[in-house]
Amino acid sequence: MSEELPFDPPLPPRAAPEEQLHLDLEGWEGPLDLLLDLARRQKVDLRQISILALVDQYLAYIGQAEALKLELAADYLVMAAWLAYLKSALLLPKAEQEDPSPEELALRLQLRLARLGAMREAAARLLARDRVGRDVFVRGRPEGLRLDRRSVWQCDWYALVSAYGQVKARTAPVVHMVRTRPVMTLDSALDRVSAMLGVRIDWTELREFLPPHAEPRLRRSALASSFVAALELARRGQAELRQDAAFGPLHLRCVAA
Amino acid sequence: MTGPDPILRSVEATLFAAEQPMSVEQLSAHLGGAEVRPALAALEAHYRERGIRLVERGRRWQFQTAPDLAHLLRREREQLRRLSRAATEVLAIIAYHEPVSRAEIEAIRGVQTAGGTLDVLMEAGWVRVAGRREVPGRPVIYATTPEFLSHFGLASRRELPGLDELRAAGLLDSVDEAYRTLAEDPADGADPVITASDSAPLEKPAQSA
Amino acid sequence: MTGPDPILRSVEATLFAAEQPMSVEQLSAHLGGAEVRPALAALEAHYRERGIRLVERGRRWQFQTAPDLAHLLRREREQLRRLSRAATEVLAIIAYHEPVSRAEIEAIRGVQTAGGTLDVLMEAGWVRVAGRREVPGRPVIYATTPEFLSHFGLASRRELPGLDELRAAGLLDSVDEAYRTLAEDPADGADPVITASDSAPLEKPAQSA
Repeated sequence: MSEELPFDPPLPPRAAPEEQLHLDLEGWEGPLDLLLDLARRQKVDLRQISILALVDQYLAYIGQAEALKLELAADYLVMAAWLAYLKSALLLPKAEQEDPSPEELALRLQLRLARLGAMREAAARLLARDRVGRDVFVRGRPEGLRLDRRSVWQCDWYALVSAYGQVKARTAPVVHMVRTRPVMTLDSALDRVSAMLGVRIDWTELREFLPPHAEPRLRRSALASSFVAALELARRGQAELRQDAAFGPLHLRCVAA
Repeated sequence: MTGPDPILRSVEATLFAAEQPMSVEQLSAHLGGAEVRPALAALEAHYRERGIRLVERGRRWQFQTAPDLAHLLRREREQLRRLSRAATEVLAIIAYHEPVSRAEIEAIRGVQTAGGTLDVLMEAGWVRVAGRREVPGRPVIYATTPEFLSHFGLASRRELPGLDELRAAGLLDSVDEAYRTLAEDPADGADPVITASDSAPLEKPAQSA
Repeated sequence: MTGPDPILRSVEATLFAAEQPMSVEQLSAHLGGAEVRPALAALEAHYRERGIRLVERGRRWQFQTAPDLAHLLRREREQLRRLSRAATEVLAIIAYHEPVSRAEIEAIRGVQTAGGTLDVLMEAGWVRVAGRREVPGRPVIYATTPEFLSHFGLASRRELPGLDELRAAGLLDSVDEAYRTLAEDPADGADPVITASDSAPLEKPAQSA
């Protein structure tokens, strides 16, 4: 290999001279890109390109850039090692080949290069099209189309009036109405118990004073008011109360005058 | 057809892409000193009947939409939207109590009223500011508009049903009451337990015997 | 001359004033449901030779200046921000392979793609996230936008330069697919035997003439 590179540096170095060697690789988007560039430089139909020649070129190029920045060059060095392996495998007798075969590896590499090359061409052709803002121009000062959304509010009479009803109902002072229900008032219980007690001098259970055929709700009310009536009569000294056991039946009798 | 004259095409494209109207001199300079007046005249005539026009304004030329199509540039799309529950309540309160301040509306509703609610009602054209109340703070007061009456098919506010009518229509039934009706009726057999809250004013008692 | 058809004038004025390209549906909706296709066809023909053109890009229509007049208009205009080579390549890969995941882009390019590259393309409005691929890891997949077609003067993706040839040559298939094809059907390959001295046959290279 001559001391000259067999090709021009693909891109002029963009960095300061002292970094020139380091930054040579920055012209490429990775080792595959560099390989593709080298392949193109063989200036033959890519179909006839020699992978071995390509490997040599790549290794020579990497060898030139001795003072590679490692963090930048790692990918390139990995590729170099792999290519060196590929080259030796390709040169070995077939019998000693491993799986996958070096031929398969080489073919896959070429397929990858072809795909990257295709996209590179496509990108170039895409960028060469008539682009808006470069080759063709849209209107400089369009008036613009304005679409004003106007809300048309909907509400009907019923919704309005019932909303008012709801407000009034919601905020009216809370008045609890007890619906008509069968009750015996204290006054009537007092009259009733006092009248029934008038003649009894034996102890009589409170239950005896309740209306005999009252429906349950009235009966309960009568029990409560009759109990209070009994207490009232006892307070007035007109009756005596007796209960033999806690929660036992309550008895009363009249106090002899 | 042979394409239009190159200068005409250039003038057309330049004015189309220009961000400002251009004078004859500017155009000519832009096109390397070409004589642009004939092209302008031809373009002006060409576009006279079309959707766009080439017009001269203050000695500067520009394309613009044909005046009779100006309405296309600004379209209104009507969007039907139902008034929210809160807005309906506020509207009803204003209708029944007008003129009424925001604080009064809130006192009646029992909840704060978002500012946006009144804005919506004014945007709908149903409520207007009717002045200020001459009390400390001079609060703005609101009233309904003639559009309100016509939208709701009312000859006047007096046609709004009164409280008695609302009650008769069941519209004043509170939620509590409706609930009690539900809760009590099926409990026919259960003995009513008299509690402090329940017992207050007794109605005429049903007496036995 | 009698003036052009009213719908034609309306379409002309609307597209002239629009800030964005408009689809047939948008135009029709803007013009109250009118059938706009005949007008678009007539306008497209009318403007074909003029300084401005009516073009369809990604199913949307817009007026723009004639490409041959670019030299007149380019001056005094700021240059388009230059895309980096990486961004250009990524854009091409997305356009020709869409929808495509980042890993697939990287497989083609042989290098990692900086996150900023995709950001730049998305910020330009040319690339969008098109969902996720239903494979393990559910990678995000990318596709181009109507703005991409519009910017690059493409009526549809089918107009991507060289798309048919690339597809016919298998260059849009993955390396695995391509290798499998070659391995299974060696008779098809032009030069399937790989020798040490001269390596594998490259597929038809994707060279522009």
